[in-house]
Amino acid sequence: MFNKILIANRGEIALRVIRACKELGIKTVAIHSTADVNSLHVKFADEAVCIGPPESSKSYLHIPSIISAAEITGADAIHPGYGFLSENPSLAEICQTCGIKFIGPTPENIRLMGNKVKAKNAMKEAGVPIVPGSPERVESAVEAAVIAEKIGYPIILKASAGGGGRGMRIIRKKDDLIDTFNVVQSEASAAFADPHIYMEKYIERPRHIEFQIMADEKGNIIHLGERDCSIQRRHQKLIEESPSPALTNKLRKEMGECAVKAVKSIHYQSVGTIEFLLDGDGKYYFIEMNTRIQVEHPVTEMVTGIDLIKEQIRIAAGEKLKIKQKEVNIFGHSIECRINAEDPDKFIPSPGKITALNIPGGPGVRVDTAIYSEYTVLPYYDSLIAKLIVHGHDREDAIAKMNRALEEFHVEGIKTTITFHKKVLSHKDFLKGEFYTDFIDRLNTK
Amino acid sequence: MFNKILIANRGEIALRVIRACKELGIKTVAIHSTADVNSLHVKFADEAVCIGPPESSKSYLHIPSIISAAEITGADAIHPGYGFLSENPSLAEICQTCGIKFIGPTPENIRLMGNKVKAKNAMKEAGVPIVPGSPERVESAVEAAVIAEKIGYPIILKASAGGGGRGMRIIRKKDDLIDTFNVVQSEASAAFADPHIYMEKYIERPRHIEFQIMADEKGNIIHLGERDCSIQRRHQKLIEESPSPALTNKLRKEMGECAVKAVKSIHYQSVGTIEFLLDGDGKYYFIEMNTRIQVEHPVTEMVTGIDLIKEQIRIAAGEKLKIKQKEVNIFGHSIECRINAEDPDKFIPSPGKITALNIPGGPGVRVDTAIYSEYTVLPYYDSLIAKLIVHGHDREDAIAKMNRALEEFHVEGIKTTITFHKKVLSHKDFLKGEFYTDFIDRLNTK
Amino acid sequence: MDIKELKRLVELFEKSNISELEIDEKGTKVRLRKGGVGPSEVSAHRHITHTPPTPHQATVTQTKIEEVTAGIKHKKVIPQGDNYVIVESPMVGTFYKASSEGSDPYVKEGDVIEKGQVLCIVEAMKLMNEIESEVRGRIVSILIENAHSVEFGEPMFVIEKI
Amino acid sequence: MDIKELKRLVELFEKSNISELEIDEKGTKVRLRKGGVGPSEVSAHRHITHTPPTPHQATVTQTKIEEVTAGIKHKKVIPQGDNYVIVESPMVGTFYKASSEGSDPYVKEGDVIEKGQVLCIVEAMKLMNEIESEVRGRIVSILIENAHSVEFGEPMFVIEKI
Repeated sequence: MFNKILIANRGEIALRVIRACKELGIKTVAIHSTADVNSLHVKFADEAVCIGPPESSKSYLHIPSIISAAEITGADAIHPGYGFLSENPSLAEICQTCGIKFIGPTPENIRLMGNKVKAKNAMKEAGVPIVPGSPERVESAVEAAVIAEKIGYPIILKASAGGGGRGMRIIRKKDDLIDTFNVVQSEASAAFADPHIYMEKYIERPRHIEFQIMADEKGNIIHLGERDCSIQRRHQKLIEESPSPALTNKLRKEMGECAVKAVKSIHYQSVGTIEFLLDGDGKYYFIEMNTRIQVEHPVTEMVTGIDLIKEQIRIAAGEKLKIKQKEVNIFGHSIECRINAEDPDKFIPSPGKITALNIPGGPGVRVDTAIYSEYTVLPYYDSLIAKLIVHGHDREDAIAKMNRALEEFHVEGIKTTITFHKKVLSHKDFLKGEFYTDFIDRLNTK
Repeated sequence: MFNKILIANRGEIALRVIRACKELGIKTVAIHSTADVNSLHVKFADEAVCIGPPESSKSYLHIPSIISAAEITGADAIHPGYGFLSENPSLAEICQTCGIKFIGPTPENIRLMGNKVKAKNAMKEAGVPIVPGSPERVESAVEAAVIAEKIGYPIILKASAGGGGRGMRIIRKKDDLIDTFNVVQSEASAAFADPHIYMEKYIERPRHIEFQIMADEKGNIIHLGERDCSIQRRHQKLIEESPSPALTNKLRKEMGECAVKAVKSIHYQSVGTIEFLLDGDGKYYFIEMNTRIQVEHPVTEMVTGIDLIKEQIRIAAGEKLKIKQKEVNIFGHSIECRINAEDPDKFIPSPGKITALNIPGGPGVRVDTAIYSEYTVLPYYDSLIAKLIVHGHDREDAIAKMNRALEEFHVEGIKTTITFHKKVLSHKDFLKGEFYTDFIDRLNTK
Repeated sequence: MDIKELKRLVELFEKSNISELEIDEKGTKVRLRKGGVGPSEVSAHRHITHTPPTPHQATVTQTKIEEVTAGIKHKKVIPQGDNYVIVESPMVGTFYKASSEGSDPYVKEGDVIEKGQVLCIVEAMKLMNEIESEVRGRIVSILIENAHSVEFGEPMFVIEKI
Repeated sequence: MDIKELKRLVELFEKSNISELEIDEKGTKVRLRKGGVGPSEVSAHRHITHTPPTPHQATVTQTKIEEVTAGIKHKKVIPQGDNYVIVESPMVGTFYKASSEGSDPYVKEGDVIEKGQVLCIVEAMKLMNEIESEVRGRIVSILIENAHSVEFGEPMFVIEKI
């Protein structure tokens, strides 16, 4: 096992890793920018090193400073957390060169899954379903019609140069294809000065379902069930839960085995997540893989009783997985609300000093946070200030717990998304478990 | 189910009950003294009523005020918490008269188990082992010798009028009996002006093991395993854990069945606790029953996943127990440290304003508390300010979690027992699980 | 209000034992306060910082008031000073103006009352507790409505000593 | 209210024992307060509240210092004033006084140095970064020992400008 781990991160995830290390008897080194000198990760680590000014590019993203900090403190491993350098293959590579263990997958794993096209191709080869579509460019309406026939309607046409919802059109039946194709093509020319378009199967009312996997360096791989992360705004997850109200045991088993197959095919090592889109017919499609620990990992910890950070560290230390797939059990239901320092209506960041704070407690409530009363939320970094996680007997119980915990959660001096979460938690579609990735758009347009 | 519950208590247990009510969708009424107007139980309840001045006898112990508060707010049930009126048969009786449900056992249950002599006799009749001893008075050394022969050495002689460890003598063999008997008798005459003495079997290196039971109004009774509360100072528990490191599965089953037999014999209804002394040979003796929820109930909740307060409320509402004995499973290990506003060496109360506060969080950590930064710990009431509870895979993991949580727990402005707990948690006998009710006395004399 | 008027007001205020005075007359607002701004401001401020807003703020406002002894949930002004006696409820219960429905109330605003005269009844657990005046004086205001509940320490009457 | 009136008002206020005065007249608002104890007390107090003592206070004292920019873990006194220039480490790494073991140090205390002269080396990831002086001056003190680590922003030299 490692003697000393440097945590190349800040905020709640840095504190989360420090807690795991303390419980494992491993010494910790916090790094920080000059702005973060009063942060809890700095206070609770065994050692702390200031590595740069507030700007992330010169501190938390600056590899030479991080490696240098590891060298002067004698750390034998680096935990990257999430965000920042956690999916940067260079850091993983430089760690190898310097004889410091990177607590995560191999540089090759990161590089492959970091490239969307290569990742999809690798998954396709491994027999993992991906969203059916055309090659990168469809030349004509006729070609489009042929492909559409193969993948089935509805389809979506997208301008290759487009983005952010512009230059996109859904086609539900063959008759509309040629006209719409021409419209999108001219739109694309006009808007992006590039007439090229491609097409994909259009997934109606998709849910974002991701599977947590753990793979050791000896080729043992298991999955720990899914997380439903469909409540998201502009691809930012806001509420996650496990298990998903949309999965049957049969589908869970099938998708889980598919996720294991996916990571096996690339000889993945460490914890990681396979993300799928799930449609209303129980068909699922690989979208991407996260080669790191995720913000929402606690919901899986709550329902499986497995500490993912400790497992990640053990795997990096070369230990064999102690648990087998058939020993993984899901108990009850867990929900996480991400509390952001943001305006709850417009989601505009709201940094500033916290003048009063009450953090919820009691049975079934877990809070992962690095804030405290009088702490100043800095404008330089992510607006996530706390993760409120509950565990209940079933989904209804978990929702009741989340409601009472949200009521107890008071942060004054800055705006937070607490009121937003209260709104979602009382929405009838959420209560029924019938929600899709467009839930928040629909909520806001109503 | 109840519509509105009045909580006849304060501090963390009042908040604990409010949380359970919120999750069950029941409205709550907090009562408070004038000194407690800024307490969290007042802030988080749906309604709050000031019932008297700071002195408990005129507020939290004043039955007419409590009943009056229930009447003016239309509460249909009263939860007494622990301490205060929780084991007062009059409150239970008056509630019956006023048509308010007392959330606890019947007045008869409380009265019987509240009388030590009657309780022991009832248990003896039911076939529950009690500490063997003499009648209330032993007249002569000869009579003492006859009784000692029956119950076996070692025995302990106690002055009937004595107390607090004075006028007590342990006798290990027959030869010493007559001399010692005469010594104790003269000591008793001299010290207490009362020569009467009685005797009991002396339990060497006893552990305090208590079983949590749940009994509905339909006669269904189950136990939820034990709590080891041997770490106590002058009969005040300081650290509790479940399961006990001293119990085998076989002994747990046997003692659990005995506890169920005990409560069955008195037709007990509600949650409750049977306390045993356990000696080094696996022999156990009933000492008393607590006819209420206990401070240390969370450790049982953590290892069974059962919410004891909710179950207590459901039982009072006439619901049948949903869980059967064979469905009760113990997962992992839980420890609770009672954080008191006391000097950690001398245990002298340390009321005052909390000037800074950091409450631990993260996985496996639960904190039940009603304090907040700038809260003033009042001199009028109990010094318990927080319960720090952890849950780990096994005892070692739980201890590691408790250590790191204690490190994160900072309370400034007053003295607390946090440093005391750190000392216990690193003591070799505690780590080995080899400790008895004299642990703290030995710790302090070393 | 000119400066002379204001000066007289300040003098009056200083001599009085009033601690705070606020006047709002025809668009002119004057606010005076005595003593210890610091501490009282601090405590006011602190009060905010460590008092998370509560779900029952609207229904039980009495718990939000600074004065710990008084559950002032009514909007009536309570005059302060040695001349005034506030009669607080000695128990939690129900306030009754009269001995029974239909009877005349024990006292009305403006009444002159004797020491020992019954002011009202506070009922707790079916016991009718007669509350007597401890002073001779005039009833300035009755703060609780008939058959409404009172908490311990809640002001019920303001009596001007005479 | 003109400035003269205001002046008289202030005088009145100063002489009185009123601690706070607020006037809102026809859109003109005046608010006077004495002392200003309140705010400073509050903030001083707050500072204490949010800094839980840390387990590594002894080893990493630099994180406890008020000055955010300087990781002052050494006991040497750092003189302040326009005359002095503090040379801080631009990166985290290892401090070397000389270009190699056995060589003479780049500078010693008391040395007069030119602008652009190399003061030391900070090694990070095997890269030897020469740190140059930005001013002409005299080395008052060298704050780091040879081959010891420096953090970003940590003071290394005090130079007196000449």
